[in-house]
Amino acid sequence: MSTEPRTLAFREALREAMVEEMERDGSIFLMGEEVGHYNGAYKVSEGMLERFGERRVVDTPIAEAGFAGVGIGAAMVGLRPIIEFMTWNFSLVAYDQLVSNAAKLRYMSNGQFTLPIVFRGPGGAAHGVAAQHSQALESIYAHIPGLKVVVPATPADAKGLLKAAIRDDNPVLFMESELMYGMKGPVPEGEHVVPLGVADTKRPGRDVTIVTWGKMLHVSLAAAAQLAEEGIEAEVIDLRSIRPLDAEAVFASIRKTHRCVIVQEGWPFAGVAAEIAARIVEHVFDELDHPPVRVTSLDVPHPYAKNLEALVLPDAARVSATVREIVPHRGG
Amino acid sequence: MSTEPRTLAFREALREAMVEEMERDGSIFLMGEEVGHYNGAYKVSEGMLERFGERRVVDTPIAEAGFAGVGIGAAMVGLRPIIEFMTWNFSLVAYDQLVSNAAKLRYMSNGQFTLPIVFRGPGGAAHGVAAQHSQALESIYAHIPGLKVVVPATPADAKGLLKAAIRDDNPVLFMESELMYGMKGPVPEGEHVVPLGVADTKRPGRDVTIVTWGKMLHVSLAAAAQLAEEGIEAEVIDLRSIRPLDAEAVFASIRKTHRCVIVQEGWPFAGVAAEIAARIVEHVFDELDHPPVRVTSLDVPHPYAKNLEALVLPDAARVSATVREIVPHRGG
Amino acid sequence: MDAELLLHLYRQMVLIRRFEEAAAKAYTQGKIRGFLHLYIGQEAVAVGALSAAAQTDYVVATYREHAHYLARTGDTRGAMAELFGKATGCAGGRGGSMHFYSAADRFLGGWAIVGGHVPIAAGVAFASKYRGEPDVTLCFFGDGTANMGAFHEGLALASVWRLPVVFICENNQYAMGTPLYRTLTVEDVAVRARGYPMECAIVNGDDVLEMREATRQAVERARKGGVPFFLEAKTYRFRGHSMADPAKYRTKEEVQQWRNRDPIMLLGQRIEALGIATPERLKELDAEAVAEVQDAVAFADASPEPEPDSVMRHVYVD
Amino acid sequence: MDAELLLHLYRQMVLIRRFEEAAAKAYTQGKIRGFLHLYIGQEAVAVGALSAAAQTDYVVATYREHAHYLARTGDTRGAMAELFGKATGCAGGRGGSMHFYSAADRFLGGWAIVGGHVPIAAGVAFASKYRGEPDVTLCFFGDGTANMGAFHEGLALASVWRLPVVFICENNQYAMGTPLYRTLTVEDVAVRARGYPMECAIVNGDDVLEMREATRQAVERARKGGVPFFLEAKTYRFRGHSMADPAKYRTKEEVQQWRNRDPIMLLGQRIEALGIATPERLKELDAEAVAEVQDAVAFADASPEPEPDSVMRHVYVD
Ligand SMILES: Cc1ncc(C[n+]2csc(CCOP(=O)(O)OP(=O)(O)O)c2C)c(N)n1
Ligand SMILES: Cc1ncc(C[n+]2csc(CCOP(=O)(O)OP(=O)(O)O)c2C)c(N)n1
Ligand SMILES: [Mg+2]
Ligand SMILES: [Mg+2]
Repeated sequence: MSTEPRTLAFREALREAMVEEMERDGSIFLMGEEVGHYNGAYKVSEGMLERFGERRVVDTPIAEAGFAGVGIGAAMVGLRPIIEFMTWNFSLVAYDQLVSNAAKLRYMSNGQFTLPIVFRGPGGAAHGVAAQHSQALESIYAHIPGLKVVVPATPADAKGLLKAAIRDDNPVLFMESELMYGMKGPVPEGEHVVPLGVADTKRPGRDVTIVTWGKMLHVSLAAAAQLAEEGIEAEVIDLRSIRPLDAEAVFASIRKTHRCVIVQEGWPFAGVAAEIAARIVEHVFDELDHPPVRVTSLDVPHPYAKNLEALVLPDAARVSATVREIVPHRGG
Repeated sequence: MSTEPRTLAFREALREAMVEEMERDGSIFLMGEEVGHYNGAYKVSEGMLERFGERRVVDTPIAEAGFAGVGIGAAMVGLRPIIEFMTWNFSLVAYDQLVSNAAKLRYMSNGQFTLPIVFRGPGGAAHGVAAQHSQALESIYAHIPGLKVVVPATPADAKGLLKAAIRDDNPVLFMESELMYGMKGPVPEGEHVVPLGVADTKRPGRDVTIVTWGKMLHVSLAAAAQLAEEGIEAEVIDLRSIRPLDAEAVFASIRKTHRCVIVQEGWPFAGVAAEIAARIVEHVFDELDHPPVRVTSLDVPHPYAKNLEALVLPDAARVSATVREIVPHRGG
Repeated sequence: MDAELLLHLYRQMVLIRRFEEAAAKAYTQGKIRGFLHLYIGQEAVAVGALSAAAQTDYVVATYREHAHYLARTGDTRGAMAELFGKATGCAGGRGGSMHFYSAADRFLGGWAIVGGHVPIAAGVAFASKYRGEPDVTLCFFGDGTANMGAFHEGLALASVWRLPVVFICENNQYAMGTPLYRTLTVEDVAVRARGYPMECAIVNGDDVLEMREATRQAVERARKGGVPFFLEAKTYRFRGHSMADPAKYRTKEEVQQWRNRDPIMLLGQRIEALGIATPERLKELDAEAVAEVQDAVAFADASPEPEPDSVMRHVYVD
Repeated sequence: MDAELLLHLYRQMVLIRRFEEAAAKAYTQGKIRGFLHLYIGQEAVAVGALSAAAQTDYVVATYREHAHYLARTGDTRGAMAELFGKATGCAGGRGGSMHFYSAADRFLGGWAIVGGHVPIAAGVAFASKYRGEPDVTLCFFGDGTANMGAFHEGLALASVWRLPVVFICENNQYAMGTPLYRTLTVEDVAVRARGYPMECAIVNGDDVLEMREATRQAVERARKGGVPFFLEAKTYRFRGHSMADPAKYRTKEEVQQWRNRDPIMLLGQRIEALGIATPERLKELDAEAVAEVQDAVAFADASPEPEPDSVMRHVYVD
């Protein structure tokens, strides 16, 4: 049971989840670049080396494919690794380990092996770090059966979802954001677990459904606030986990609003937003007064220049403008 | 100008495209595992070492990330590499080279560099090669801006599209199929170039649009033949290239048929089929008498057992059954 | 010389040889599909190595793992049924030839991406060290794997973390159609180990006793010393890379040369020379192996296919 | 001793030092965003190496490449404008600090995935060999790169194909906050090269003349001998890994020890000792560098941002 909340920064909430779980279960360890002596490239694991020692907080050489594989091997024989990618961009050199090995082992072995492993780290664009460091990669991982993909958007969900991910017996990819690590919010103390695969309505509304996750939740909420002043009530649904996907929550909202905008940080082509749009028309087509619309990053590698960067990412203005186009003007 | 066609096997058509282009342009070379002395794991490059020598037909060690990177470096300074992955499954260890480097160099360098490189090889499921060797991976590559993705379905298109890919100044990922290498068909001699980004209507019809590509074209054509006997005329559109995507051809067909089934070999979640469904509703929503429906591989790692394998992949029966569900019964 | 041991090793090697000959036959009959990579000619490596390890030591292997699986588990029925894609197979028919598993016997696959399992083996050893358990992990791979990034990273991590893993390079001279000298400019794969640095040894992989002794020392070093060890076994595959490969890239003479050091023949001669068994006795052992394999084939033939409605099972933990 | 040469090297090193000091200042003013990795303390490596190569030899570097870019191109304006994200930058403002390019000067980046550019450099050398051109490729990377798979594969391919590439390991003792000894159990990174095998040398990277001579020999070996060469330069970065890193993981004493062999100071002392220039003359050169950097900052400040409607350009060839 959660007791009364206090305020924590996103990174503190993540740390609390890891620390509490590691206190609970000695088979859990944290491994990654700079997670120990450096206290984490983004200070998520600050103090954990001191607390748990080098055995359970393991600094690695720069070798993502190698230590991702080490995590998989350790999980095969019963440990519960938390593998940190300094950012998800660097997971691409380990892509084969996650897709060919982690995602398939259980199935290939007819259920003989269980892989209770979490891969986590920040993803998406930070500020001005350019194309190779600014990729939102949930779509290329969510495509793969055998993997779960989780993207928390608030400190409370960060703690609750990470605890659920650590306790999950499947490979879970947990995608955070550099830009959100400092974001503060109420976080329940102690046992606070948010089940994977359950979306959360972060703002209720009757006129349009905005489906989003991660960093884009805050863009969407900002847009919803603007729209409210114009008399448009947007319902904002935070998916929280991409795989498993709580499509029912999306359908239920659309049965009420009959309109949907999907806001995604990543690239449009065959992205998660496309999956959601496809599911919507497959299941609640007759409920729609307007086709689902996607608001995503422009279809371009991420530029460095500030003005270009601002154009590439979805912002509140783009989201509200999109909503205005599909919601009949009312009031005001 | 194409002269009158003769019949070639799919692998011969690919070879002819490479040989003709390499005869034309000395900066083109073929590199990959077993492409030379072994004459190709699947004999696509048979005879090419003898014809062009070790300088231009280069056997590699097993090091996909390495030789993919070598290809990128060579292309940066003006060569036109054709990099063969023995199968696309093995490209996953080189995923970072394609996504972080090949796809982004031109943009990051503000257009200073051009990457005229082709990555090619067979993809998708063969027979009984199980989970790690049976992946249709176009979706995880088509998601990435900066890459082009081409999937030929006939010997003639294989030649024409590969020539276009080799002449293209962008990184082009060219996905073939072990199971189709032996397939015979008419192939124009000499200069036969099929532009990238142009879909082809492989069978005209008025009642429903079947959108597909690669191996699934033949499944779709088989379904269309069955359906025709029942009086249902399916129009079968072969996308041929996934990125760029000829969405207009799909829309035009739907304006006629008002119904669409998308048939894809790969996994459903955030796949190319989802992108097509999303585009359709975004652009021709009002033309639809029924929402677009996806027929894809089951959402599961590929099993070895023959009976399970048959369940996982889309077949003509599943496609026709899906079409019957959305097309009002007519005639007979 | 321990007579029982020699006969035991002989039995295992013959059983594996006959098993794969039967598999090759079943493949031509269409009972086995996909890729079938035979170990024929290399039996002394897996048998010698696994005979030197404890049953509780972990085994991580490649797609050419029938021998390792049989040497560890003796489960001819489960292996053949897996090749036949049957529900009774050691992976329920889901894995096939390249993906054998037995969690109970600590046989951890069966991996088909070259090099990809090397870091995984290091991870299994990491777990043993983490828990303070004495188990060593044996990781098998081929000569062609030495240029893969995952191979490098796996060895580097095992070295820096001092993990109890024995890397066993089955140097059968070829990676598919590519002779080693064309992809490795050093004489021995073992040279690569020095750069980590890692203790290493080179052994005649066709001499099962030499293989056994070298592995015994390597495993002991890993177990007691808590360090990785690199073992390179020189051997040869008599057949093509897989059933699809006619192996035209090798001369008859070269193949014959190696057949003259057929590990089973060598061990048989030694057994006879030592008077441990007569040629007739060895023939009997061979006949017993053939019979066991026939039983396995019959079992596989008679076994049911996987339940169609089980197709979505085991993607995730239910 | 060639006086002009020493003064030229001194000018370059000072210019790079002042350039990065100005960049650090601009970063704190918010004019530069994202990651800014400074090369301060390592200048002798890039300057010495590139002074020994021909202008037509290719350069492939990392995200810590300001020095290499300036040593090759002298383009302070284009470099500073790139840091400022302006249209006049050497990558049009699209790349930023980690992605400098000049195709005309054969400066091929500016790569920010550790190890990923090593095979690319091998590929550039492959092209030179393919075309029978005499050009050599210089590939720079850090000590922390030695455990990456791409590093291994790049070296392995360069070795097996005998490619004219010089791999220059800038061993500044740390990968971010990680001292080398914690990730490498061998004394020198160069040891790894032996396993390919590859000729190698270890050099004092803070002595620009030693760096220059070692590179001259390596480049000549690569050009004439058609073989790769591995050069390890021992050096030190005075600042943190990036502007975000306070570098608390190093003792004041350690940093001071290395500052005492500041490559610019060392070269200045040598120049004075040889009577090539007076302290006053060196101060003048320094002042010239400061002025050039100020001009570059002014240029960058005054330059326009990229055209908003150019945002989709250069994803593909138009
Ligand atoms: C990453 C990757 N690339 C290519 C392949 C295709 N392939 C399978 S086995 C093999 C040869 C491996 O040779 P070696 O490591 O010597 O093992 P051996 O087959 O000789 O036992 C190749 C190229 C693969 N499975 N994985
Ligand atoms: C594959 C990958 N992993 C992690 C990172 C994050 N990162 C950037 S630089 C760096 C340290 C590199 O150290 P070294 O190779 O010694 O170069 P140095 O920064 O010292 O010049 C790390 C871990 C990255 N860019 N790429
Ligand atoms: Mg081999
Ligand atoms: Mg360093």
